[in-house]
Amino acid sequence: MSIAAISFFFVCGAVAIASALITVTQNNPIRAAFSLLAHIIALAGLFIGLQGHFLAVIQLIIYAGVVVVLFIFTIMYIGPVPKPESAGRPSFAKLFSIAGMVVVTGAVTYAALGYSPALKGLNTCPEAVAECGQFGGVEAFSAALFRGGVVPFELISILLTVAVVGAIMVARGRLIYREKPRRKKQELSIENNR
Amino acid sequence: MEFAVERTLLWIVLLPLAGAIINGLAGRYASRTTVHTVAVGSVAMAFGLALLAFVRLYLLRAAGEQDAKLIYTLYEWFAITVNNSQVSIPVRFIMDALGGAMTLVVSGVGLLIHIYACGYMKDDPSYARFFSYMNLFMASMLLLVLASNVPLMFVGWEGVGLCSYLLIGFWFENKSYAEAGRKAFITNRIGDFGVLIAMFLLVQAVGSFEFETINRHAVELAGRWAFGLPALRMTVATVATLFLFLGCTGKSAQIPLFVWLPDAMAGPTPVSALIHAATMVTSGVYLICRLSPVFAVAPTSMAVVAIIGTATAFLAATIALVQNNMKRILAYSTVSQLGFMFAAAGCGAFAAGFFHVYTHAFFKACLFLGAGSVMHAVGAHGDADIRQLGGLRRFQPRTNWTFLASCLAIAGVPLFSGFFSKDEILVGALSVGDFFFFAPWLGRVLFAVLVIAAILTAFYMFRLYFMTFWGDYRGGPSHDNAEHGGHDPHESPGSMTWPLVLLGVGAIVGGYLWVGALGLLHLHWEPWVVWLEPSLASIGTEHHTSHIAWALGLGTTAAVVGIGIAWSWYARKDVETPKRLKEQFPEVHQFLMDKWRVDELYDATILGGSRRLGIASANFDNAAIDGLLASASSKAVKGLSYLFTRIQTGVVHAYGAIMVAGIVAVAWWFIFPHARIDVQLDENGLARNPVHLAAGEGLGYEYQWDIDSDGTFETDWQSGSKLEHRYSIDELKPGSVVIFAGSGYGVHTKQSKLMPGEPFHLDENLLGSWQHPDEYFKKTYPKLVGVLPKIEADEDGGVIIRPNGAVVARTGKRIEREETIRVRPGESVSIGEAKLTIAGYAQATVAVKNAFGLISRDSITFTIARDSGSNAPQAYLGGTR
Amino acid sequence: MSPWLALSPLLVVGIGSLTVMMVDAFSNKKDDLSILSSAILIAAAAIAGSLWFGGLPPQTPEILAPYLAVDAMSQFFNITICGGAALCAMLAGGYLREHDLERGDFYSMLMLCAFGAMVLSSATDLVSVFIGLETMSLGVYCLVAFRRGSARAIEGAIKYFLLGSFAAAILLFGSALLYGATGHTDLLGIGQTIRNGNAELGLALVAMSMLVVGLAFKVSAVPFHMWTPDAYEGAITPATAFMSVVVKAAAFAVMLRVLITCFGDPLSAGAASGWPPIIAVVAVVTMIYGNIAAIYQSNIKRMLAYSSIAHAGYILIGVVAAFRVQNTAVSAVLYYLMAYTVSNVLAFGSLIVMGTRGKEAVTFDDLAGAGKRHPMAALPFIIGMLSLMGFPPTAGFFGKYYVFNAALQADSGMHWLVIIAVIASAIGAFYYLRVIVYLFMKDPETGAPQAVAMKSGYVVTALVLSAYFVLEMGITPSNYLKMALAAAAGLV
Amino acid sequence: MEVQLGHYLALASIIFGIGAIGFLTRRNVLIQLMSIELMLNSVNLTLLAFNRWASSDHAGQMFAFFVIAVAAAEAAVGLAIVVGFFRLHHTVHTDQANTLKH
Repeated sequence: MSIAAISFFFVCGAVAIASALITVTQNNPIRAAFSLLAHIIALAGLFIGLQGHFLAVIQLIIYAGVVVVLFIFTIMYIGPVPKPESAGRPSFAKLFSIAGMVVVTGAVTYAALGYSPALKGLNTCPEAVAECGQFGGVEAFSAALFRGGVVPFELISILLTVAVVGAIMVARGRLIYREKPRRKKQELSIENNR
Repeated sequence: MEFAVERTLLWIVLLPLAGAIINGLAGRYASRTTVHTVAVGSVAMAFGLALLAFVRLYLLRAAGEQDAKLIYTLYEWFAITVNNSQVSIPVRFIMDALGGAMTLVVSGVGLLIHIYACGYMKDDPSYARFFSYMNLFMASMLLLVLASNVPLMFVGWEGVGLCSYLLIGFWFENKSYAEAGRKAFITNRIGDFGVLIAMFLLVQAVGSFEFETINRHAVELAGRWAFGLPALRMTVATVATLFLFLGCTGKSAQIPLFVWLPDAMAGPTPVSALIHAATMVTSGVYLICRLSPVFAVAPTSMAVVAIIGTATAFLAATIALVQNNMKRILAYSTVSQLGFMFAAAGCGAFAAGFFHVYTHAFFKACLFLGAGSVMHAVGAHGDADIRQLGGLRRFQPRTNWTFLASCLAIAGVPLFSGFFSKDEILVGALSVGDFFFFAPWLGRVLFAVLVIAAILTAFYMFRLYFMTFWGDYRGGPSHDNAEHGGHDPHESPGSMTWPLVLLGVGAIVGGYLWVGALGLLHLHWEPWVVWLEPSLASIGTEHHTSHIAWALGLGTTAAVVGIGIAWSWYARKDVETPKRLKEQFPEVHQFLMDKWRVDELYDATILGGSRRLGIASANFDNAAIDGLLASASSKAVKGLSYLFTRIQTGVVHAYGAIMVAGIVAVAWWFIFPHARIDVQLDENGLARNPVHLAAGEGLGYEYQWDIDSDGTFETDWQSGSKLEHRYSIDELKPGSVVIFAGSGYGVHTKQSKLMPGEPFHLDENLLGSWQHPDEYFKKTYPKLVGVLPKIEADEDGGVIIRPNGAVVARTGKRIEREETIRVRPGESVSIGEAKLTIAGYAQATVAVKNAFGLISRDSITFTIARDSGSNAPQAYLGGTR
Repeated sequence: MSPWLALSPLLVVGIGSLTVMMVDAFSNKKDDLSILSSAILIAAAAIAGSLWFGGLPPQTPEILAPYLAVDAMSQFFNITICGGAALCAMLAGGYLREHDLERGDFYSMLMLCAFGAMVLSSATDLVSVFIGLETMSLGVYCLVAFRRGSARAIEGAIKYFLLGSFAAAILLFGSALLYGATGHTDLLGIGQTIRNGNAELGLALVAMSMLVVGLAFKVSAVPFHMWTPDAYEGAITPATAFMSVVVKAAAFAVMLRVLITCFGDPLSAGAASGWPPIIAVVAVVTMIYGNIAAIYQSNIKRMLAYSSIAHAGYILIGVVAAFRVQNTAVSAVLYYLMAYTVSNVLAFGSLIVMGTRGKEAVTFDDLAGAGKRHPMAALPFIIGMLSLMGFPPTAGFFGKYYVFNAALQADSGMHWLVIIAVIASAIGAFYYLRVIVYLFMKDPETGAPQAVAMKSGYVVTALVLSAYFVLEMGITPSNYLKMALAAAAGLV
Repeated sequence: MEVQLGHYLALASIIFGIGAIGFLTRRNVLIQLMSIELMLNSVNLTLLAFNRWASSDHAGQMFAFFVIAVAAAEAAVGLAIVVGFFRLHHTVHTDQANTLKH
């Protein structure tokens, strides 16, 4: 493996981790969204390193082109959020969550590092074979997708319908602005607002 | 189509159900006449059909078919897989001798009470709802009685509980009534839990739910350890019957679940009479009789039943002494009488217990209905205080006479029905004898307590009677009642009094179905016992003439004493004493009239003590049982509920944190290895040499074994999770006592290091083996029964035994009483029928490594037996060191 | 017969939902949509039934086979899911009109969710599991948020959505690791690889823990249940009914498939270190927590939410038992799900009936005395409560009965589990009974709003149907158990 | 040195952990959604990595493809709910959603 490939991995990996960290720590959602974009691009780079050429493109188109844009639109729609997140002392629940997830993902990382690539009973496509050079490319991928994966592909269409109908169902319609969030102390026994 | 009598069994259940549905759905729109025509008509038809079926059954028996029963199978209800075979549960009704008798009682008394209710509930706005519930109750109760298998019976069992609950809360305008209903339901549910568990245990062991099959396999049940755990030292029969009895305590209001019944009197009086006196509450006794063969092979459970029954009989009677509310007295009296029934069943006198169910149905229903008639007369709504009544015999002659007859019956006055049943219960307790081999004196104690309870019964019943019907009318309940205010009490309408008369007649003559009680007079006409014989088990006790004489004598005395005291205190006081008497016997008069002396006498007698106990119990019942069991436990559950719901803070982050806790726990489970070591044991809880060890398996586990737990592993990491090893003497540790106790009792092992000087405690379940080596011994050394040898550990892993009078022998040679012997590891001695040996025990350890390279360990200790095949006295002895 | 016929229930529901959407766009009379959608769903259930009993196609199309199973079990779930969804659509027909929420997208979304649930319950590949799960979940999030002007609905939705997406991501990561550990994404292949010992076991263990977490979330097992009460309370009642019925059934279906097909080998399903012990612990905690927490509730929907948590606990006992006596246990779980479906529709439907516009019954106090005023409307409520309580002879009794029996058959070590379950269900009587107490034995406070029974043919139909099934499954349970057994045999 | 499969997996699980912790600690619902996207992305990376080392078929890549599609749908629905939430509460802080509890 060439030095270039190795350094490409490390650069992309470092960018991915750094931008992920920025995303989750940033107070300003716009900045978070942009660092998510950076993360996605870094990940696309890693995909190329993994011979996922087609997926790298898809990643850019869908994530960068759709998801991040959707986020930014929403952030713009909502406008500046009046109250920044309080920087008070972290609650027990948060510390516990952090510790728990660190332990769990640590275990996964530990298991992953001990993983031997020569998986028993699996055959890797040798790079010398001509078709294998195509692995992950548009042609090979779409052939696989439309030959073997057509059923989930069709199921995805229903999923997207759900997303469209659902988004309309929840977010369409009259805007009911209330000056103060409705917060009644006592139990609302009978509720009949539309 | 040919008329099949068997089919009537179905209709006996369906007719009241149809009545319930019709009245429940359409009753609101129908007239009162229609409603009670449907309700009473359906029950009357059911009674008629029951009579028909019973006659058929009787004819079959008369034709010589000893095991006659009517069976009607409707369809296969459901099937379950038990131990890899399908068990089919049909909807099947069966009427045998026991069920036939019970059906007649239920439908007959039910019919009378339905008729009574037409008058009693005349003015209630929810007339149709009431009768709908009542009919539903009849259907459930008849289903309970006629069901041929446990699940079907359970439908009825739950159904009667539901109806009872609905009817107790019928007058829900009063909040406490609804609470009472709920209490009844919850208490019953606790009992139902017992029935469900017992059901599962029985089907697991027998492979069928049919009562008949279960009864046939009763002996097998007694020979098998519950849950397959010899360590529990309880047989399936014992555990299952104990759980069943838990159900019975709930349904039949026994200690500790009796709290609901007195509160249940909140319901309308016909309900109290039908459900809470005559039928539903006796279903626990019925269930025990149904499964009597299983109970009969579980002496421990029988003892529990008898003790709880007797204690309830006594405790409830004492509480009844101090009550003033008519229905509450009757309620506690019911609890007490149910205690009598359970005492009888526990002593193996199933026929007597069930006979009391039958007589009790008459006189207690009559008493309740009489109380209802009184309340109706004086305008009391559910709570007639006897201190405000009196002299009603002038206004209500019919009620008076029937009430008196029933009081005489319940008190056990000779020749009234209660006399026969109570007498038989006392005989049963007295002659139970050796059946409770662990406590041969128990029967006599129970007898004594029951006699006292009988005195109390006679006393409080006649206190109730005299205060209500004798003396002068004290003006009725204090509350203003426009309808009754200023009026004198009046006799109730015919629809109410005629059932009273019929029940009263039953209370008088019902006992003659059992004339065997007069066996002393050489009358051998015992229709009841003969009739029930095929349905009930026998524990093989004999009724000696002396037992019968004692029971007869003390039972009658109890009735006379109780009534006499009540008469002298509550009847005499109100009657104007003739002056002549006063002049002639001034001392006597002074004695009787002087309040202080009466009190002194009162205090001096057993009644005084009981009375104080009664007050204490009533307070305890109110404060502790009610407060603790009902109120505090529900508060505790509510408090727990409050605490539990606090984690539901409504904040997403808290939710996330709790999820993380779950994730960590699940990940921990899968990432860390779990070493678990098991050893194959024989049915006595001993391992056989060579020993088969097995470690818990898991994905990617490797195992390493340390056979003797000395810290060095004998094997390398290997993938096999099983190991077979023959232990040599060097790998064993000394100091385990193994006791083989006579066949059928299993083996008792004690695995411990036996510290020097530490006494060795014997397992109580094995006492029988220790004590009765043979009949010869019992006869020769009767005084030695009950003595145990003294066993202590010594310094070198053995034990020191001092016979202390027990039969201890080594190699066939009896050890003398005061001698002390040392039993070394590897040696054995016999004690009575049991054999005691000092065996070696071994400890094995396994280490487990999983795919992550994490390691965990587990050890197990076990005693080793040498031979697999034969039972008893061949323990592996570890040799003499 | 074309092998593609096997897909027809799925296609009917999918195309049906689009049809409903079209009709919605061009029609003003929205409550007809209730008839239309429930008719389509019932038709799909009927097709599934006739496919099943008329003989399944001999082979599944090659492209379909790896992703969706067309075995007896999937047809069973098609019937249950479509039936449950149809009943919920009927409930919505009455509810939406009464509460002035008539919007047709509810029905199309309901059907799309049912589609997702059907995919999920017959998924045999991690890909189709994930797609089915997301189709169903995303739809249900929207159903919860349906009353978009209500703060409570949106709040329930946002909590459900956030936690649900988190759980889905964990499940997905587990799936990815499982793919890495075995080289397969189809459940059967994964199972075989693990059984043959060719899998990378460290990764497989981690994957197993993540899949267990993700599945436990969907069935709302403690401690992954936190969303349940909030989402149930916030959603409109027909949507709550849908969640408790369809979503739960599909989640258990996929749980059974994944645990038994992927991790059914004796080591993964071992009594010492596999999934059965941890699921058993989860079941115990779930039963106890659900039952006890329900006691404190004053809101009936919330109470039913905790009750559904408790029921998930009972069902999990059956799932645990499947590691030893697969057929008995799986059939018990299937029967339970069917019984739970009809009982719960009955309970929620009765709650809907007990409220008209502006007087929707939500708390126990709202119900005070309603049984006396509207006895006919209270009757189904009682039957539903008795069934949920496990009262014989109702469907709920046999559901519990079979599950407990399966547990007893599985392993003598599971006796304690059954004893705890029986005690827990005894506690359950407390709060189910409370409904009956309020219906019949309480009078409303003076001046308090009184629930008035709704008059709606749709809701009444749904109630009559579900009450019929609740009673029939209690009176002749063996027919349904045979059905469940036949379906369970389909699971390899 | 070689870039091994283990390196990719370690990278993916670190990103997954960052996403999870972000989800669990942030109150801004938009950032929580982005954290979920991070988690899904790390799954994609895992899938591709495995597929690269066992490239006899495209199973992993196909799975990743579907994950991307689902992620987009999830974002759409999630953001719709966020908009609905914002309309009522004028905030995107999830701690404000706490009327349903106990």
